[in-house]
Amino acid sequence: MAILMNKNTRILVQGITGREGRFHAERMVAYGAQVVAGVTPGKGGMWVMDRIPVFDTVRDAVRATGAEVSVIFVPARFAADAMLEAADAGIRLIIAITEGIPIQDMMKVVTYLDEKGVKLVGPNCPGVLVPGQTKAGIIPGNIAIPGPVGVVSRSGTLTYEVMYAMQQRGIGVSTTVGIGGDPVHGLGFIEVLQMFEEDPDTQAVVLIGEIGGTEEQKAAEYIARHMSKPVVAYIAGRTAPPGKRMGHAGAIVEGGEGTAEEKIRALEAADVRVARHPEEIAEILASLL
Amino acid sequence: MAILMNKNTRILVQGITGREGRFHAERMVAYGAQVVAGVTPGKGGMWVMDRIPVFDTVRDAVRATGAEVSVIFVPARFAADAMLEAADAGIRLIIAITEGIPIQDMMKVVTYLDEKGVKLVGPNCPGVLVPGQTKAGIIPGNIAIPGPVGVVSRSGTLTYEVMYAMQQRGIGVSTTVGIGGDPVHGLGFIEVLQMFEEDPDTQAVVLIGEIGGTEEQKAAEYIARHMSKPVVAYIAGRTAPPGKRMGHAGAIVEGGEGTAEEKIRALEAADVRVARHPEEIAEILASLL
Amino acid sequence: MKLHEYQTKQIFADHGIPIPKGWVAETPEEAARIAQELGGPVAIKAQVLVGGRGKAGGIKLARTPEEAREVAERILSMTIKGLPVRKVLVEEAADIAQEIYLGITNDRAAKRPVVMASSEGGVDIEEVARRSPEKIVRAHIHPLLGLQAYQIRDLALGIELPREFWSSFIAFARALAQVYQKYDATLVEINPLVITRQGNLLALDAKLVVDDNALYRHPELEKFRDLDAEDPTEVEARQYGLSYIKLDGTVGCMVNGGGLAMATMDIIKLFGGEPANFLDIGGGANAEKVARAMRLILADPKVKVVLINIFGGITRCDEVARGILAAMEEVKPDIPMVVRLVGTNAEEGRALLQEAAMETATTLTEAAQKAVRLAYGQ
Amino acid sequence: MKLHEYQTKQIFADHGIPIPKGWVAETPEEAARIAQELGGPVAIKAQVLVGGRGKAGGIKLARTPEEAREVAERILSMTIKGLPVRKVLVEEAADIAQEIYLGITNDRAAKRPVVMASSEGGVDIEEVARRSPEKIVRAHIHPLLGLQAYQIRDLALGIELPREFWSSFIAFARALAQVYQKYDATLVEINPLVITRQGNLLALDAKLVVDDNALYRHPELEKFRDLDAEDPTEVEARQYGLSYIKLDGTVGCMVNGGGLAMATMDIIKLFGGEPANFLDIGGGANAEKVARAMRLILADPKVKVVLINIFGGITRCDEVARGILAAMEEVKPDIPMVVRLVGTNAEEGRALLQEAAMETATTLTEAAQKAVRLAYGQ
Repeated sequence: MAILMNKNTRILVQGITGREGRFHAERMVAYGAQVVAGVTPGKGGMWVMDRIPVFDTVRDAVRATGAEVSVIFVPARFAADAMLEAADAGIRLIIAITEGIPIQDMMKVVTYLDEKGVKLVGPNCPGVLVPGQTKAGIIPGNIAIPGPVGVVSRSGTLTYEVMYAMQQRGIGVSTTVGIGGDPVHGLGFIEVLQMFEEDPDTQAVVLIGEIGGTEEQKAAEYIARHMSKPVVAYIAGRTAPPGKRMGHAGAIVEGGEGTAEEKIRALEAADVRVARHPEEIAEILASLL
Repeated sequence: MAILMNKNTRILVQGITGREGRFHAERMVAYGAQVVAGVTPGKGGMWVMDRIPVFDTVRDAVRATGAEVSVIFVPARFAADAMLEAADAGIRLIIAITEGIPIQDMMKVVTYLDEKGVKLVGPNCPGVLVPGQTKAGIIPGNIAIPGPVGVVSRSGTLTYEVMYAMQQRGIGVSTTVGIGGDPVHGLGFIEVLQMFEEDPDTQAVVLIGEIGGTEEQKAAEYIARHMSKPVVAYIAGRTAPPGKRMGHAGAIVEGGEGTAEEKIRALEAADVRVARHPEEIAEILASLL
Repeated sequence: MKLHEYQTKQIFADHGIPIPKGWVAETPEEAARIAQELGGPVAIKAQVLVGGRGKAGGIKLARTPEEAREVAERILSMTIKGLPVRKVLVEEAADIAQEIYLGITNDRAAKRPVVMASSEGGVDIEEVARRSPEKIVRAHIHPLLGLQAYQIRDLALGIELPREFWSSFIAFARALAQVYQKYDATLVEINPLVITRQGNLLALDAKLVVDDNALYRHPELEKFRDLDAEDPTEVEARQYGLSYIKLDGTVGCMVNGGGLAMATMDIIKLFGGEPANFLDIGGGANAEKVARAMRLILADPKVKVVLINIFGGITRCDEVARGILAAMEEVKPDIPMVVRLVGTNAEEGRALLQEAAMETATTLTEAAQKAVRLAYGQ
Repeated sequence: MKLHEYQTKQIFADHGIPIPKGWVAETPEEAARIAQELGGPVAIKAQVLVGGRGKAGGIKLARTPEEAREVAERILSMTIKGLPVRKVLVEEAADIAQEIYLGITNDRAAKRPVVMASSEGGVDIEEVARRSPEKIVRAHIHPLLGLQAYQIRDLALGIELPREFWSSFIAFARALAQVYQKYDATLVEINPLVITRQGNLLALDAKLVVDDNALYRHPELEKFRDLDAEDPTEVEARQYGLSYIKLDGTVGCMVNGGGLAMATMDIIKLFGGEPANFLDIGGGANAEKVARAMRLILADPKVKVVLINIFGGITRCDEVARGILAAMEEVKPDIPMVVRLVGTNAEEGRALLQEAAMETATTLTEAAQKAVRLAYGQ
C-alpha cells in the first residue's frame, strides 16, 4: 500500500503536448504509471506516444478514460485555469508541477478546491512517486526502491538527493510526496504526515523542509501530539541570508521569522532527529529501521 | 413543535435602530419572541425598549447574548454585508426582510452561506412566524393561531390574507415561512416542504406561489415524489401581463415561462388542490382536516 | 433598465469587445455623413427598446451615403411597437461568414449566472430553445470565482467553433462576463456574434439589461435612460416608490404587496370584473405615498370603481387611511370606493375612515364582489 | 518587485486613497519649486527601496522653499544602506492628530491575505508585534469574496478608532484591499495612516510589493522598476531565468533547485568552507542557461572553486554537461571545478564531461569536501 496513489491509478497529464509534459509523460509511462489521457486545448484528437489520447478539455478526457488524478505541466499563466478545470471535471487529486504561479491565483484555487473537496499537491512541486507502482510528476523513478519510509518535502531535487542516498543504503520508500516550494500550496506537511501515520506500509517518515513560513514548526507540534512513527528531518537554508528569496517563492526569512534554526529547534523539541546534511538522513534511517 | 425556530430561539435584529427595525423588534418582543440583541454599526452601547442591548458588530452581539437567528432590516445596499457578517459571526439562520437587494449581491451571499452551512430565509420576505411561540420578521402575530398547517409562500401580504382566512375558520398554523419574492433567495419551496413533511406537528401544507421562475413546478415534482401530507396551493398572477415585473423582482413571466397556468397545471398534476382565490384555501383546508 | 444597442456597444468597446465601426445619428443628414466617413456599405439600425426591429423594417443596408440618408429618413419616421424611432445606429456592414449566439443571464434555479452559446445565431434564441434545445450549450458562472477560460472552451467545443477562433472567443466571452458583472446585468446578449470572412469575431448586435436594484452603483448609466420606452405613468409611480402597471379594465386597485395585488386582480377577474391596473404601494407606505397612488389610479378615465385592499404588516393601516383621506380631500373623486383594511393598526385605520362615505368589506371575496358590482353600475 | 513611496502613492490616489499633496523632485531646484507651489511647510522624503530611511536622515521637514532646496540638496546627496538617493518626494506636511497602522499581506498558513491594523502607527510594526501583540488586530480576506465592510468595522473596533472615522476608514481599507488584489501585491502597507487635526484620514507613507510571478499581468509597472535597488548580477541572472544571490565566500555553487542549492551551501559551511553564492539554474535548464550561470559565478573574483551539483529531474544532466562545456570553452577558467551529476540522463552527462579535466564526485558529501579542500588550495 501507499498513500494518494497506487499502480492502478488512472492518470491524466494536462499540458501533455508541451516539451516538459511530453517528456515526463513518457517517463511516467516507462515507469509503469497508467497514463490514460492527455489534455491540451486545441489539440484534441492527437495521440502521444501512439497510445495516449489527447483531449481538448478535462471533462472529455475524464468521460472517455475515467482519469482520477491529473498532473499539471501547463505554463504558469494558464495553470490556475487548468486546476479549476480539473476540479470541475471530477478529478480527485491534482498534482501541479508548474512553477511561478501568482500567489493570488493559488489562494483562489486552493479556496475553491477545498470547497469541492479536491486534493492538491503542489504547485511548484516534483509530484508523487510510489516506488515500484506509479509516478505522477517528475521525480526520477530510478532513485528509489519500494520500502517502509514515507518522504514528504517542500523541495524537488533536494528530495531526490535524499532518496538517492537512501537507495544507496538499500532503504526503500513507501511514497514520496513533494508538497512544493510555493508559499501557498495544497496538501501540507501535516496532512501528509497524517496519511503516513495511517498507512500500514509506512514505518518511518522523512520530512524535508526549508526556510520560510511556519509549516515545519506546526508539523513539529503535530508530530509531538499525533505521530507514533519516527520522523527524521532535514531543513535547508542555515546559510541563507535573511530577506532573500532562495529560489523557491516560499523560501525566505521574513521579519526574522522562518529561519532554519527555529525550525530545527521546534522539530528537535518534538523528538524528531534532524540531520545536518541530506545524506545523513539515510544514515539515521539505517539506525532506526 | 415547529420548523426553524421555537419559543426559546434567541433572536438578533440587524438594523434595530432604524424605523422599521425598531417597530418590528417591538412587535416581536410583544409577541413573546426572545429578541436578545440588536446591531447597528456605530450605535453600540445603546438600548432599545430599555431591554435590548445594541452592539456595533454581530460578533460582539453573539458573544454577549448567544443569539442564533438574525433578522435583517438594514437598507438594501448594506444588506449583503450584514448577511455575510451574520454568517461569519456564527448565526445559524438569517432572515432577511430587506427588499431591493441587487441580484448579483444575493448570488454571492447565497454561494457563501451555502459553503458555510448557514440557512437563509428571504430576502424580500416577511420572515417566520411560529404561532403562539415566536416570530422573526414582520408577519402580524394576531392573524394566526397555533395549529397543524404549515404555510410556505413567496409573498408577504398575500400570505397574511391566507392566514387570516384560516384563522377566521379556526384553522391554526404550525409555522409560516415567507421565502421571499426575489428571484434569488435562500430556502426554497422544496427545502421548506421537506421540513414540514418531517415535522410531526404539521399535518397539511399551504403553498403560496406566483408567476415567474420554475420553483412551483419543481416543488410540484417534489410533492409528487416525497410528500405524504396534503398540500393546498394558490398561485397569484393569472391576470398578470407577460414581460412586466409585478411588484416583486421575481414575479415576471419571461419568454413565455413562469405563467400561473403552467404552475397550476404542474401542481394539479401532483395532486395538489389549487385554490382559485386566497380565501378558498381556508375552505379547502377545512374540508381536509 | 434596458440599454440601447448603441449604448451597449459603447460599453462593449470600452471593455475590449470588438464591434463594427459606427456612430449614432438623429437626422438623415448625420446618417449620410457617417456613411461617407465609413466609406462603404453601412447598416442602419433603429434604436428602440423592443424586440423584432428587423422584422418591422427597422434595420436596412445602404450602399452609398445618399442611400443612407434615404434609409435613415425612412427609419427615423417609423414607430415600432408604439415606440418612436429617434436615433439610428449607422455602422460598417460586416462581411459575415458565420453567425453565432452568446449571452449571459441569471439562472434563478441555479442561483448563478449562466452563459449560453449557440451555433445558431441571428435568429430568435427562444425559438432555437424550443425547436432544437441541444443547439444551446450552457456554463454556469461561479458567483465568487467568475467565468473561467476552460468553461469557455467547453462552450466553444459545444458549438463546434473552429479552433482557430478559440482564443478570440475566450477573450470575447471573458470580456462579456466582465461587463455582466461590472454593470450588474440581468441580461447581456450578442445575437448575432459574427465571424467575418476576414476571420474576426464581431458583436453585430448588443443587448444589455441592468438590475434596477443595482442602479445606485451605476450613476453613470442614468444618462442612458430612455423615457420613451416606458409608460410615463409607470415612471411617475416609480419616482414615488410605487409599482404601477396599467391594464385595460375598469376596477382600479390599490394594494400593498405584489402578491396580494396580483391576487386582488385575479379575484376581480374571477368574479367577472376586469382590473384597471396593478398597483403595489409597497411595504411601510406612508400617507403621502398612498395619496400619490390614489391620484395615479383616478387619472385613468376608464376606472369606474376603486378597490383598496390593505393587509397591514410593515404597512400600517392608519397611515393608509390618512393617505386615502388626504387624496379624497384633494381629488374629490366622483366614483365609488371599496375599502378593506386588515392587520397592523387596522382598527385605527377603520376608525379614521368611518366619517368618509366609503363601502367597506371584511373579506377579500366580499370586497371584490362589491367592487365588480359597482363597476357595472349596480 | 518593490515600488517606491511616490509610485505607490500615485496608485493609491488613482484608487481614491487620500494622500498628502506633493510631487517628486530630482533636483534641489525642483524641490524648492514644489515647496513654493504647495505654499506651506513640506516634508522631503528620500525615495529609496530600503527600510529605516527616517533614522538615516532621509526624511526632513522644511518650512520655506529655500529650506526645501537645502534639505533636498542634502538628501539627494545621500546614500542610504548602499543605495544612492536619486529622487525625493516633496509633500505638504500633515497636521497629525493620531497615527495608526494599516497593512495587508499574505498569511501563508491561512492561505489567504490578512489585513492588519494597529493603533500604534508610525513605528516599526514588527517591533509592536513583539512588544505588545494585542495591539495588532487582524482580519483575513476570503480570496473569492474580498474584504467586507463588517470586517473593517471589526478592525476599527479593535483599534478603538473613534466612530466618526469609521466610514472613511471603511472606504480607505476597501480601496487598499482593491489595490492589493488588482496589483497582485504581496504587501501593501500604510505606516503611518494619520488622522489629521482637520479630521481627515491620510496615507502618510506607502509601501507596495508586487508578486514577481504576476508581473506579466502588470506591464504598466515595468516603468516603475528601480534597478538601483537590485544587485546588477542578480538582475542579469533573472533575465536569463536564473536565481542568483551573491554571498561572501569562496566556493561558487551551481545547483538545480532552490532546496538543493541551499543544502549545498549548508554542507559547504558544515565542512568548513564558505559558499560564494546561491545559484539555482531552475528546472529544465538548457545548455545556454548553464553557460550563463557559469559565467555569472566566474565573474566573482573571490571564487576559488566551483561546485556543480546537478540532480536531474526536469533538468537533464546531459544538457547541463553541454552547458558546462560551452562555458569552459568560452571562459577558460583557471580555477578548479567539482562536478556531480545524478538522475535524469546523468550517464550521458558524465560521458560528455569525461574528456574535460574536472574533479567528479559521487555523493554530495564527497563533492562538498573536495570543493572545500580545493578552496583552501589543497
